[in-house]
Amino acid sequence: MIRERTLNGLVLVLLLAVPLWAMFNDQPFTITLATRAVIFALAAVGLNIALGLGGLVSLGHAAFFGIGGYAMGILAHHAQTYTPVMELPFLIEGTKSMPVIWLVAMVTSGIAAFLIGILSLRTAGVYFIMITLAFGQMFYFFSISWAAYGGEDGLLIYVRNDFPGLNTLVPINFFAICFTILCLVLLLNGLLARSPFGLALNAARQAPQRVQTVGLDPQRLKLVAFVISGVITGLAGALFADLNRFVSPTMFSWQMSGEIMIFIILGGNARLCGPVVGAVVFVMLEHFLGGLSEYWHIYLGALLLLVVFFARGGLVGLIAGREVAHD
Amino acid sequence: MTEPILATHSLQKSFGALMATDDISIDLYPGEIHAVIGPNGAGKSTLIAQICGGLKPDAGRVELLGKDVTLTNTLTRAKAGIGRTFQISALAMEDTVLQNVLLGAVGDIGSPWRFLRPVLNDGSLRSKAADALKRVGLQDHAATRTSDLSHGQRRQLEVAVALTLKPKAFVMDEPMAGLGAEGSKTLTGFLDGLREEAPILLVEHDMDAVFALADRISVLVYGKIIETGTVDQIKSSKAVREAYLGGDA
Amino acid sequence: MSTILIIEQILNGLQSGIMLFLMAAGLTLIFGVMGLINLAHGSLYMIGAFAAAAVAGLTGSFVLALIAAMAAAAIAGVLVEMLVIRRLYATDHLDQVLATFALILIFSEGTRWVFGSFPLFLDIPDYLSGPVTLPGGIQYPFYRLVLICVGLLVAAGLGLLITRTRIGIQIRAGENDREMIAALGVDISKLYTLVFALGAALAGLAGALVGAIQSVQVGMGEPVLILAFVVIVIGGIGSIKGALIGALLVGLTDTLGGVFLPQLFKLFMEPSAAQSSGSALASMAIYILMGAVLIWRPTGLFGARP
Amino acid sequence: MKLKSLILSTALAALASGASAEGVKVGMITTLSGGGAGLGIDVRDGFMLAIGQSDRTDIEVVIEDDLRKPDVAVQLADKMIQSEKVDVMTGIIWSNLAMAVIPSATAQGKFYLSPNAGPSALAGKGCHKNYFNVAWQNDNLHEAAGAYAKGTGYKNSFILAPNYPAGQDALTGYKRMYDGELAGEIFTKLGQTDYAAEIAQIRASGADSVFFFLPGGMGISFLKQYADSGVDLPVVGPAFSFDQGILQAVGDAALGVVNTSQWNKDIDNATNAAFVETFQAEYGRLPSLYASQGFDTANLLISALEIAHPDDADAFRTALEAANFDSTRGDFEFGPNHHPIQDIYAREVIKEGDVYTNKIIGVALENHSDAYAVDCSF
Repeated sequence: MIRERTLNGLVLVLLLAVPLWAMFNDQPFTITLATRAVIFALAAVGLNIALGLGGLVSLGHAAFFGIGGYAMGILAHHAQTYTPVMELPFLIEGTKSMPVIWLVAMVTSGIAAFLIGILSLRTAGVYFIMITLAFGQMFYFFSISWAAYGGEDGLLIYVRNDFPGLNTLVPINFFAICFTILCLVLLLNGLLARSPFGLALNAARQAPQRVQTVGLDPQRLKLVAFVISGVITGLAGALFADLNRFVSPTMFSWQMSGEIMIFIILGGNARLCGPVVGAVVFVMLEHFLGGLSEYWHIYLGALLLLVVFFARGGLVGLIAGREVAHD
Repeated sequence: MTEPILATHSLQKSFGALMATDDISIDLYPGEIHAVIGPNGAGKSTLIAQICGGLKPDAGRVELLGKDVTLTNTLTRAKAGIGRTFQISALAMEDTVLQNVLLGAVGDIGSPWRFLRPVLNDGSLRSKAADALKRVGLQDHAATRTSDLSHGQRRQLEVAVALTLKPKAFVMDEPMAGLGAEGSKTLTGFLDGLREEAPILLVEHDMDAVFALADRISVLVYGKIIETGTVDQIKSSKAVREAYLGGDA
Repeated sequence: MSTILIIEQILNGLQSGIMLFLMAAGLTLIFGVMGLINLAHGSLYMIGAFAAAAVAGLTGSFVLALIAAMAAAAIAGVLVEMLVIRRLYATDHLDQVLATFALILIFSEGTRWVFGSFPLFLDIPDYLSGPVTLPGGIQYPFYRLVLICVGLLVAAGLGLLITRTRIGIQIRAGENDREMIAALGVDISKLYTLVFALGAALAGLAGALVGAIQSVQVGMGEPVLILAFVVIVIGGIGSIKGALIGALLVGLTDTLGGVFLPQLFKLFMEPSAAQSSGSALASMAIYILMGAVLIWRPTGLFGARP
Repeated sequence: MKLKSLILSTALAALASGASAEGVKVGMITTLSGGGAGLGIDVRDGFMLAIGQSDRTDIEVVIEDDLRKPDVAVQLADKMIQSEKVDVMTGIIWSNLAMAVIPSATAQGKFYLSPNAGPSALAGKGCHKNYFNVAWQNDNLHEAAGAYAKGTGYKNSFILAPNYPAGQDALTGYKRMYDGELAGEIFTKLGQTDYAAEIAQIRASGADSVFFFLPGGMGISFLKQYADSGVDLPVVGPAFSFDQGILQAVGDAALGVVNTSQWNKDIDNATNAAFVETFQAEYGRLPSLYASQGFDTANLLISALEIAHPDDADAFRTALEAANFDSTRGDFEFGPNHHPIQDIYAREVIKEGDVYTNKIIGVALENHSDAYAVDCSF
């Protein structure tokens, strides 16, 4: 058994080492793959704040992932066609600047998370799972028929967006951006979990009446967690769109929501690096099993079943054991 | 004469044909321990739920510090100063004992919206929590996972959380349950001193404790208060004797 | 738009709703009794359709095909319950989601491995095909009327089973209090397997019945699964009555929304824009319905109040 | 742990495979698993049949499964270009995946030969000198259906397609050639499987003909339900719902329906006859439209490779433009936007023994190009 903190460090070092190795060995695709894993991990870290800390099983996080993606797609699309996003009531121009796009992605997905959260939190349990799924599906079908931005075909961005001082077209540079963001968000997540807010949220998940009797509103705590969660997943969506230089309604699909959740369950629910481990392992399985057989989904399914049976608490739980209470 | 801290006036609540609380008026004055006793199913839990805001009465009022709080929810009443402990522990079982008490301390400062500074680095929250744990005698268990506590220790923890809130009135739902003779004695001693801080509405089955602590006792049977009085008055009450022993005798 | 057309569309909505009910009934029973979220329910639907197509191809008999569909789905259901699901009752919803998602992958690719990548052929038997003329001169496919009747019969049968039989009493007891029925001496694992098999057989039946007028292909189960979840959530989880009402609501909303929303939009938009935005809204309609129901009643129309 | 060693060994294998200096490397990204895998498998099999029949041994084809997910396709394209260092790419079935992959591949100097998807955005202003479509521009078969409807004298068509860009293009394509009235125009939900409501509307509309574009399982469902509804208006549609792969699943419901295609197995030329025969011998099934497109794509590639290596981009491009190969469609040439100029046939579904298949009944459009070519300049 390794301590969880050591494991977390090990995971991040490995995640950084592989692309660096790939860079020196001229394996740019390995870097792309690692970037994909990092971005998925970021999306799942976002969900983990709602799911792990707040106990909010959202099967609609693709909504935020997609909103982030479309924020990037729409802004960059207008920038590359030199048309304004809108002229009335005030002029909004497109942009190719990553920081601006991230900000827009985070704000819009935050607003969406607030609205979806306020309505969804009236329900609990399976109903919550399903109402979030319903909101996700609304976005999905809307994006499919939104002809102005490509409908099902999606939006293509010819060149990756700019980041001040870096050539983002170099794979390792874009990886570095994503990896840095992931580390910052993990740091934030760690702080959040230990903060008074995290403490109260954690208690709201386990014993909502208790939280009420100390004069705190569990619903409000959960709503704020849901918004933070949506903002992070939205940011991941913007990065994912930039990785592919392409957005499409599949980012909104319920399978996407399911995958984000599976990263968490696979890695370990409520573990700081659970989503990271889950996303990395999933991307590797997808990549390597895909080469083995046309019917690789069968192997993937069997492996996931094994995880459910023999690794309660996910892979992190398997390696680091039952979560030790914070000191 | 002083005003009661907490009072109910003619509370009524029925579930279908069952009258769970029937015209209950009960009050709690500064410095006193007012015990509510009664057989199982007498309506004690329903009464507590109405006092603390979990249930809306069909008729009647709940007053806290002279203010009508009947229409407010649990949250508002907690903020207004009701410190409640639960019969079936409502604690964050996966968290440590210290974390549970810290939650009370966070509730006491009234805002959970502090996101970045670890709660353990906050000296004032920490000392408040440590203080409360010490008072109930759980200081050695601060790092224990709550689910690993014994039944009695959980009761103590419930009380500790309520302490951090510095409430105007305590409402305790069977704090002695599962404590054992020794623990029960310790807690009795502790509650005895606590009444000076804030009065206690004590719902309790442990008669030794009740007789040792209560300034007044109300007896609740089938949703009605059949008698209110001092320990001696209750001990000698015919109505109480009938209600309690009637079935057995 | 003529009255006849409106009536015909309502019939269509009823028919699609009633087929959804067959899916949703099993799902809601399984959830109600065992507290299990079974994402693989759509796979059982697919297995039913494939088994029906295979048997119909071999024997030419539609009735045999239906029986095969129910049997195959029930067997698959029992296997799944005994090998996988049984180990998950004690765990939280998350493990169930992951495990049943894994089952979807295995079933889908397994089916493709056995039957290939192309859709299979399954057709309505001659004695059920073609239109009939209803009172008022409505031409309506006979087979769809049969579907409505079969669905209603199953609904009635389920209702009787739940309210009148010993097993039904056990099922209802299981929904209310799991420990209780174990205490009453009911063999709970047998009951679970039975409920799972029943739910699976209903899904298989739906797959075969619908497969005859749609396309029997890998992946056919997932869209229906999502709809069935919408249905049981609208109706209130665990409630057969809720599943029936929910299914009809969803069927009618989906069908009528697709027809009338574009017409409605044409009143104030130019035709092709109205057609496309009307269709867009129609495709979201059932999710909007579900969201609205849950906001109004957080545990569905007939769900247990917390 | 088994899993670990598995991953390690494949990682080592990935490491070992470097870029090849000699020969030609072709990257094929297509859909091989999940729903819609049948099309990708046909393209792959047709393509590999032609490669196997050629006498060149220096063509290496790297095949990857895109799962029909655009983001996966983009990743695979990055992999093909960055790691595999392929010279030519091909294989994509779906327009939305094509839009995600092709522009960036051609922008990075790769040649792309499309065996299927031909979105309008890549045929007009967005055309590229290194992008060749060997199948059709997406609108073509719909235009042919419109032309057929016009030629047959239909005056009042009811038209329907799913509500997504290719569906909207389909209706636009039909209307471009058809000049009668429209009894109704409906966009259905993508992935819809029940068409009772639409069929009721068709019945009530007073139309004299029906045009539909519903690819994959949607078309199967529609045709079965339409046949059972008692509505007996003539139906016309593009070949996608009447292809060899899915026709068997539609069954009798498809008999007699007219559909448009640039290829059929009875097109009378030696190449086609040999293709149909060898494909059947190799894979044990009749070839489909998609198989023929894969076959033609490979032969086009081989013909150009005889002249120049893709490293010599200009010469290789000129060789591709010449389209000097024997197509299963007979005459084949590229228009100015590198999309085919070809005859498009009207076919009718018939039954040969136990097998449902198509028979050509006429030419719907002769030497047809596409509407977007005028907007294209390299």
